Amino acid sequence: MTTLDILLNVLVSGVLFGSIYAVVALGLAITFGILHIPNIAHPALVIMGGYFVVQANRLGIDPLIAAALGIIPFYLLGMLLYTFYANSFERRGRAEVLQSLTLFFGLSLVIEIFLVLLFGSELQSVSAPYIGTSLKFGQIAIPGRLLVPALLGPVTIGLLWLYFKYTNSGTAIRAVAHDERALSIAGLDPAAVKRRAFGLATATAVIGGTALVLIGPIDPFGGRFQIGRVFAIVVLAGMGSIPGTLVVAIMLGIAESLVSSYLNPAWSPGVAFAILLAALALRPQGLFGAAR
Amino acid sequence: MTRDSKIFLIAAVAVLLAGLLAPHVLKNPFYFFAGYVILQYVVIATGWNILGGYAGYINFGAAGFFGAGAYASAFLFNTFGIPLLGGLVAACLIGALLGVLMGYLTLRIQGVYFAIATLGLVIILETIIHNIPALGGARGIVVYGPPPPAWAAGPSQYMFFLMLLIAVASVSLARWMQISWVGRGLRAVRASENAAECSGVPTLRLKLLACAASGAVLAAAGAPYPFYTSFVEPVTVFSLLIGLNAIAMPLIGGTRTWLGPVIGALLMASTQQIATITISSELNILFVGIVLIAFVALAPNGILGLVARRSRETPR
Amino acid sequence: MITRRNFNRLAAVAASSIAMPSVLAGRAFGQDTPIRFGASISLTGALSGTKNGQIGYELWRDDVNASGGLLGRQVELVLLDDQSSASNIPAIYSALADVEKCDVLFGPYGASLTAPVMPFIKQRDLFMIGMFPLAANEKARHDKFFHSAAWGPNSGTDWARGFFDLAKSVGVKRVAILANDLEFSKNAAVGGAKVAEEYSMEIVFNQSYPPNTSDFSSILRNISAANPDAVFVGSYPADSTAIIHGIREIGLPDSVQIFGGAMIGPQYGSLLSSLGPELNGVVNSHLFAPEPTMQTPEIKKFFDRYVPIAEKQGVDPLGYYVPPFYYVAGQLAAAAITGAGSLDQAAMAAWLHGNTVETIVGPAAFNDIGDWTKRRVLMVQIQNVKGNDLAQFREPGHQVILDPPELKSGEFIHPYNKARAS
Amino acid sequence: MSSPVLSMHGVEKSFGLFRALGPVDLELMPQERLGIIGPNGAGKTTLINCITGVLKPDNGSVKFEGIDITVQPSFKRARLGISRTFQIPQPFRGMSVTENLLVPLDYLHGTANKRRRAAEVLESVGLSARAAHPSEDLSQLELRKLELARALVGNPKVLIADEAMAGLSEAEIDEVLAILMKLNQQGVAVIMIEHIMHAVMRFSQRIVCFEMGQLIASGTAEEVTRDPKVQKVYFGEQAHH
Repeated sequence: MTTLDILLNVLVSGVLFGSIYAVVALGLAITFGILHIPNIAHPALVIMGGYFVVQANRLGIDPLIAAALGIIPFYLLGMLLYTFYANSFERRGRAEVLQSLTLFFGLSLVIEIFLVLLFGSELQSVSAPYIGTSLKFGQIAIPGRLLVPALLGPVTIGLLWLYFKYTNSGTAIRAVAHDERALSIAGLDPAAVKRRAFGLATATAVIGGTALVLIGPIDPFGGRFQIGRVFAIVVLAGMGSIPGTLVVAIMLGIAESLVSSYLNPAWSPGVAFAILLAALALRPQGLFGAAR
Repeated sequence: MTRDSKIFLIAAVAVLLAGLLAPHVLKNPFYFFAGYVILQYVVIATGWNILGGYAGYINFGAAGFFGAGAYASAFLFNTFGIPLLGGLVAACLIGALLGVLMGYLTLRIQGVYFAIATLGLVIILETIIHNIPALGGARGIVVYGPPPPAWAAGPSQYMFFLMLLIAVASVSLARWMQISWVGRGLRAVRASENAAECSGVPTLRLKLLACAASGAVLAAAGAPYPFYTSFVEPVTVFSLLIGLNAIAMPLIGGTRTWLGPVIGALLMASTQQIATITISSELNILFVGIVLIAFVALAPNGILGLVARRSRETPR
Repeated sequence: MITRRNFNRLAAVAASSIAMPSVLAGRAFGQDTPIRFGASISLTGALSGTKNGQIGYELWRDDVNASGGLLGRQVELVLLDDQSSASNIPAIYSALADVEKCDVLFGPYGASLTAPVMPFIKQRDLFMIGMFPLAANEKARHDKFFHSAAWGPNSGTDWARGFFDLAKSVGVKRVAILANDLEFSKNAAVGGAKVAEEYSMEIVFNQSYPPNTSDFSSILRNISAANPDAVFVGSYPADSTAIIHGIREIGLPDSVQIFGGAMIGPQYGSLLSSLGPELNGVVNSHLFAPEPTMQTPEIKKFFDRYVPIAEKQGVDPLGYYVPPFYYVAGQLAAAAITGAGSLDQAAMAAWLHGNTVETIVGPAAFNDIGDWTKRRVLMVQIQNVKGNDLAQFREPGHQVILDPPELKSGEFIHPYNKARAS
Repeated sequence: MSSPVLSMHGVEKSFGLFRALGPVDLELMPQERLGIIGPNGAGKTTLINCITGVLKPDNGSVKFEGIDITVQPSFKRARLGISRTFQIPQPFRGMSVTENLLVPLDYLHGTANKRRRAAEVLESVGLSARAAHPSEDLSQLELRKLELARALVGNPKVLIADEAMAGLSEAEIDEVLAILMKLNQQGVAVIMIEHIMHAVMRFSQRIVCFEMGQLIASGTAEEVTRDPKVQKVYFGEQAHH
């Protein structure tokens, strides 16, 4: 294998992982980026989605079909979570960001333990025909267990983008971020719109979970390692930009892949946060622009 | 000095005296092992609350500061033979520096970014430790501290008293910050940053001061840890449970005053010390998580808030 | 059995024990009360995969009690959960010694958890059987500490020496070392590098990776690019699986003669059966394998009783790695007590230093810091696995012992790619 | 002829492509009572944000007693003697009325007896009875008074009252005006930004009118009222309604 081959492989795996990060970060791009709800429980919800797929897979259902089946229940779960959140905070007046952070922090722990109690803390994996195979293009090998979840990223993001752009309810969600009053004047209930958006965000968790469980086995605590990454992506993507999420995620994937290959894999967990901190320190105005 | 301050001073001295006398009354060393952990959490909760409670900035990375303190004292002792006291000072400095750094990078923007950045602090520090062989990497460092001084009844009693000193010092600092211009300024910033700034409060500097004090106290809680366990490794000192407890204890006790975190820590840490030998770590975390959610959603001002409300509602 | 004590009980005991630390004072207790053995086990947390050791303790206790106890007294276990966290260890061992008033202590699992207990037993001059820590006593040099696991002397560097002996025998010159950034695998990697240097092998790749790594394709490509003759891996179950998956997808060069070393996972039934034939060719460390050179009636009897309990509890159905040595720990302590004729910790230690104990895994004798005088870490090559049936791993011929030579039960197949295909 | 206490020269501020203010030249003499009027979005709030340091102007300079303070942070300007109230009252919630006043006393130049000074100021605005109450319990008028008290407790040289009378009844407006007038007699220059025309006309010695970020008229109440430009944007607008 030549140096160039290795570089190409590094780039390809960066793109693959980036697409996967994008689908994991997508829900947060909606809750945090659009609704300004710092849902740090999203990665835990993603893992929960992964467990849903594992259980369905045990019954012989293909992970991708299981993901499709999970969308409705997770959508409903998200609406329920939003209702709880809104009842706890927004009704008391302005929702304090810091309190909701704490709430979601507690929620993520409860989800993790809930999974431990139900399924144990052992690793869980799925089986599917495309796991274990790989496509070869010359010296570049793309394993199926990475390719399939990596395709989920652009597909989901594309669908969501169309939804936000071309449907009334999608437009309403984007509008709620900017001007709640205008929405009520238009005869829409902002709370209902937000609830739907939160449901949608949570529904993407099951797709993110599918992506993760296809790459490799998951355990209940796997979400913790994603928190830094997903926030870095959402913030860097410019708060709520759906296509931006994909672009930034792929850039991050490549950065991690480069560090892991050419520096030392042991440094890679710090990459996302280092980039995030650097961005916060150097370009705060760019991030501030989209805040309320 | 106000009457309250006099009472506080007398109480602090009484607590320290009781700590000195305790080994002569309680002969069973177990109490001192368990007591050390409880006091360690009093310090952690107090340190967290300086920033989280007074200024309203949530720090998810308490374990990062704790771990930094633990590693600082372990490294200084093993490499240069610097005793724990020196390690404690160094830990405070490092904690303060880390706090200022985190604050400086994020506080100019919005509170939520500070919180997110602190989530990453632990991961970054852990990654750094893993990659520095002098700090033992993932294998950890064994620390054989000196034998306790002659006046102490034993190592556990000595470590307990040391942690008691740190706790009293931390709580005194937190109390002073709360009742002085610092606390008033921080509460003003929390209520309205603009109005505070226009009242002459140097908001950024004040927040950085709170970051530094909070970081120093959190790191101080970690400094004696290597001497307590004789061993430091990344997994335990950067444990999620530390970060979780640091938030949960003040929120449960009440974040507005210095007393809240103390009450929260005493309650929760004692429960957990008993639970250590009765329930599993998963149930332990579940318990803390649910209590946390319940308090945030239903009683945002903690136990002290509940007590205050009740006393206000009952006719005098 | 007193695993999870309830609060009331503990509080009552605690309240009544404001007196002396009982390991010192408790000897005065009457001859009719049971002898209490205290241990911390990792029922929960990262190390909870070792909780099946508890079955080893319990089978030993039942056997001792069935044969009349020790010194005419029955035997009782006090087990507390350390949640796999080193920070709990000091309080737990104080609870065992001072609240539960245990007469004999067993160590917690592994080096991270054992390190915090060493100053404690040294300061109180207590006897302890350690459970699986590598090189735990080399700094403290406590004369009353003994290992139940057969790591042998200088275990920090030497325990995986067998891997490099095999590598040397097939002319390996270039070694790649890969380790998870966790305590055990990092130790293994550092020790491995020392031995490789001693054997004048060139280390062409030496990296560690973060614990939650799930994709090894780029790492394996870099290893391949370094063109090694041997790949020494220190990994934990999740990453062991991911590495094996990665090799299936990416492959390793034909130059690699030997692959494996210190992978945790292929000792356990769940991983053996889930990976099945993909494990063929891996040479990995182990402590027991059901090969003719190791099978004895005693160990067979142990596993005959272990398996049904394990299946009922949902823990490792094979149990080759951890549980027998928990039984051994009990046997060592029992021999020391019987030999000393009392619970005097110094006399027990002295007896164990001077005598060889017949255990279910064979004879055990100790050096001055409690290491087994002879290293008996196995290097086992997984061979001829077909399908994912767990039962085949109970049969000989699938986990072939290559090292040490006196236990050798089959031939070393190399290079690795050839062994994989077999 | 005394020199101005506050002077702005060529001050401009834009948000993106939208120019919110300027360029503006404006001076305030010591002990002057200046009224600023203009429709919503005329740049009044941007102007005072540039004076108090909440915003930094893109161009131009702001001087206080001859010292350039254009890039000084707010708290330093407050320490020099520029003080303000907020359009929407921003009490320090969670603190008592007295404590609200202790904040500026803590951070501005050292005051010997803070609590006595706070009590004096509360007395002067008529909030003594509420001194120990939590600030969130106050009525709208009391909140306005607290804002004023907090702004003047540190003995400012310039007080900016940003719609300090919005939402108050006629009697209450008179009360606030009396406080401001008393303060002015003690030597404080007051800038009043107000939509309540009769109040601002009665109070101010000089009035400036803003429109689209530009200063379009300046003079006495009478002069400004008669100014055709002002009539067009202001009273003309009213005539349509």
